[in-house]
Amino acid sequence: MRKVVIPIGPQHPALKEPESFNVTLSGERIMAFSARLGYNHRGIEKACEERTYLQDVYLIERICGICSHTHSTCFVQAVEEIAALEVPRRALYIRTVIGELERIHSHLLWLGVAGHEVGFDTLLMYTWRDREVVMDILADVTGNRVNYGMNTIGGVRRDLDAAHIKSMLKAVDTLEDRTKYYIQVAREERTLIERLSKVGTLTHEDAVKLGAVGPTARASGVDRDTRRDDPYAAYGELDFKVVTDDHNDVYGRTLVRMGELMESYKIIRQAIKNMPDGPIAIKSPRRIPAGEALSRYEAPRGEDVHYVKANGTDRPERVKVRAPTLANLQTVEKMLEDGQLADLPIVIAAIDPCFSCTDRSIVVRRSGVRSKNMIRWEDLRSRGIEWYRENRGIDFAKLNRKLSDRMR
Amino acid sequence: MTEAIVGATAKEEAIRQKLVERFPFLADKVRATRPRRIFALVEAKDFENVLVFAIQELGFTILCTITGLDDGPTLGFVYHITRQDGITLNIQYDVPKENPVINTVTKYFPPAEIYERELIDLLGARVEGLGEGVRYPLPDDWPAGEYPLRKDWKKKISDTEAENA
Amino acid sequence: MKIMDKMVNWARIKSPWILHFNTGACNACDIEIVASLTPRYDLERFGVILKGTPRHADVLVCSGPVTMQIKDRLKRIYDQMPEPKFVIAVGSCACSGGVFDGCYSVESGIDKVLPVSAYIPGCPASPMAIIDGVAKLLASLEAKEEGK
Amino acid sequence: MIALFNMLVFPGFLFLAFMGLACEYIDRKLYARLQNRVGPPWFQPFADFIKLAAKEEIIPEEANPRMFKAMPVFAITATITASFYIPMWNARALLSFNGDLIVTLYLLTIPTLTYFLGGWYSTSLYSKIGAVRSLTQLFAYEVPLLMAILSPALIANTWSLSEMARFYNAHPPYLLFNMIGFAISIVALLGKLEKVPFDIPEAETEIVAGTFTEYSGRLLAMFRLSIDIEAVVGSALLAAVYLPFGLGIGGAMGFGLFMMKVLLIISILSLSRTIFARLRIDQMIEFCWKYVSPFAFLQILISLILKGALAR
Repeated sequence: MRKVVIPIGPQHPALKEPESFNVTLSGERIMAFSARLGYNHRGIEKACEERTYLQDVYLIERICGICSHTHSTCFVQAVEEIAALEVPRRALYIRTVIGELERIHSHLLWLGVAGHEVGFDTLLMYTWRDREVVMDILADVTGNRVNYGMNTIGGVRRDLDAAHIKSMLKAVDTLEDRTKYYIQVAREERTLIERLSKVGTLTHEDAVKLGAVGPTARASGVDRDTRRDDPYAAYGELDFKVVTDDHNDVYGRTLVRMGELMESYKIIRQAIKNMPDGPIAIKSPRRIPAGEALSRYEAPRGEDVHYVKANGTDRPERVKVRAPTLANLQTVEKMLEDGQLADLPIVIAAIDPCFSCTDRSIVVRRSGVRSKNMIRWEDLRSRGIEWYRENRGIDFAKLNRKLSDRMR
Repeated sequence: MTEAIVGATAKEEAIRQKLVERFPFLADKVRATRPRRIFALVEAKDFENVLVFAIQELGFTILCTITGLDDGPTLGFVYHITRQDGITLNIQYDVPKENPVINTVTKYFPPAEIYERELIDLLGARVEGLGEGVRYPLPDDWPAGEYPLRKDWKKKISDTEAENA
Repeated sequence: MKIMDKMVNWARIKSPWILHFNTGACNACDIEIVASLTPRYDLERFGVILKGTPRHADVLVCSGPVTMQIKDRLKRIYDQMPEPKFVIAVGSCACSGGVFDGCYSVESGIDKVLPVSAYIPGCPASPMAIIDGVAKLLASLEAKEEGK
Repeated sequence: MIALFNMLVFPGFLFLAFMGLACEYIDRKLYARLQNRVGPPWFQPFADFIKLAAKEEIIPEEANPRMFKAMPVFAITATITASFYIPMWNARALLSFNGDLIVTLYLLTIPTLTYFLGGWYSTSLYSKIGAVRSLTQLFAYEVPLLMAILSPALIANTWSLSEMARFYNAHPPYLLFNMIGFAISIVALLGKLEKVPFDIPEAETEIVAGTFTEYSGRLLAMFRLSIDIEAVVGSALLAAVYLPFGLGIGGAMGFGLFMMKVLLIISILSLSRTIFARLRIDQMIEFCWKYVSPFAFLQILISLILKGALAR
């Protein structure tokens, strides 16, 4: 069979984000798979070194749209650890509640996208309709549907009053029986099970060896959860079960994520029930004393690691962000071995990739005068066409002529 | 973290003891800042056996990530490794900036490859033993010899403006 | 042939097919774009369908500051779209580079690379804002047609 | 002249085009309502068609322009000629001769071949894969469809659709024996029209738009119209073969009854679009050969036994 190399991405309906994969196919079988990342490379780590700590909280929150609270909490915890700030317990509880709400909306989002990848659009429509319930709660508690801006160094910026708590509990109840319905659908819908099971298998040993994290690892029986192993915020005082599964495939990951949804509801109820009173933030010094800290957070996709090094000034010396998708991405190659082209989108979606986290790395402020000059549209087009003639051997010029004489 | 103020607990002390007993020169270089966090500063030449010791005897089998630092004359590399019960050991060693050569740890941690590629791209480190691979995270047409993470590296104006300046 | 033009223009306004392209965004805006297609906001009421290939699409919806690497792909996608085509920049990153403005690897805004017809600010632009943006783009088409 | 009028306007091109677009609207609206979305306004398919017709069409460089342009035209003409043999509401179809059943089925497979050739000639990677997939899928559902439709013909021992309809109209109890055939041909129609459980050739998330990736403008409009008309003609065929009661009434009542039957089949199709996920190509073929074909054999067996019993 002649081998065919299929470029998937950076613009592809299955991938909501730009990353490009080159898949070598013979017939429908996947032979080789290579990923080319860096399309989302906006460079945040170096930008953090240009900004003060408070500005950094604003910037770090925009690393990723779905797990913005994850990154901001992780960063803020590291800074508080260096400055040895005594964060009030109520702030810790509020952070935990917002973190779990974010996990709920992220998992529901993933369930819908998984349904869409498999051609089951009704699941997308239903799960995203129920996700609006969580988004409304987050909107009226934190003021914004995404990028909540809840965290500040030394605590939280908004408090939960009785009205918020009442509406939150009501929302959690409605979501709980919706999730039970989805678990039942995942267990009974023949075509969905057919498309998810025995796809993208990752054995237990591979998961450990390749360093998979989060639901991808837990679906292969790896019992690791940063909330329990290395408790932060209020997780030390809450009891919850770590959901694992031994299907080792996409179906297992679906069940793990839905199990985690049920756990999140339990955590939110516990956290609200024994939420202590008291202040929600303390004043933090502008200059953070020299020191370094590593903080780990269980993001919906896996373990998120922030390393912050302070040098006594009001700007961090170094900020390193390792997103969970970077770890999980190494396992995709193993999962796709002798898979089928039809399974590629669902396998990639199964690790719930968030390439905005993965490519954040380095950027520097532009030196010199900020000159704003528009580039003439034709130069851009011709420059693009040149680049494509030498690099890819595709001559757009003929196409251009056809287009231009039609336009006349 | 309320316990942060209390300082390290017994377990961290035990690990610290084992490390110092095995590598006497580490005596004042290993400190446990808070529960489940141990920072160690080692010489570049001893890094390999400290790492092997940590993996085999102390059970740090999971690599979180590798951080590259630019401390002026030298480039620092911090290896964050952790284990099942959450204790994280961060081993740092420095390499002179002139020839920033480190050897790969993909033998012990296969996923380290992508972190090392990131160091190559952004800090200009040269990693021995790392095969050819896809470039991450800088674009292909990125001018060679430019390492954005270095403190002295300032951004020139972007190439589209350069064309028209 | 006046009626034909009027009918064609009516058809163009009533069925804008969109193609979504994430040029380096933090995917908050992309989620909101897809969210605006789901039951609560449902852009299909205006005949908007999310299409996979540039050949079928009329409106290119971009979100995110254009990173260096993706700039060529964006131009290529724009070239591949058949003629009456428009571009909508969703989110403050797409409008002006947003929080990443001035970074070396970022072009700070779609309008540096493509002619943009509608800007939707917001970080992320909420589904209501996206629907409002699409409706305004369609209205501007009508006005332009009458104006001619 | 009358024949020309019939050909072009009434049961012919214009009527089918409008009915195709109307059925597309019903399909999309039902699909949206089932997902409790509001769904498109009634004129949406017409607006889509006019907009696409007015759009500029780009023909890929390496593609062979003549074949690329010819494929949509073949698809539409094949489906419309197929509709002349189907007795829609009056007992006799426009043209009918002994053996028009085979011709109709043959004409209804031509569009799938045009998708294959269209995809193959547009030389884009995605459309090539989509083209190959639509052919593999053709083999899976074509055999059960043929068997399912031939078994009623066996009982009525005629190869012409119109006589078959008259035969079943005369004594309806035999219809009950064909119900298995009805179920099988619904499944096969799903495959033919590439509706969700079997829309593998143009799987949106895997291979962008399959065979139609490179099509745009007028050509795409014609292809979409041919799919809509094929949906109407397919369900009309099923209605004529399996639910031929009340064919003789003619006039407004007959027309209304025919519309009812077609709407019933169209809503079954869109219902299946909502509740099923898309199967992989190997699962689809396995499903067709493991479950659908044995039932088709069973159906033929039943009709043979019935024919034997009837003959005495």
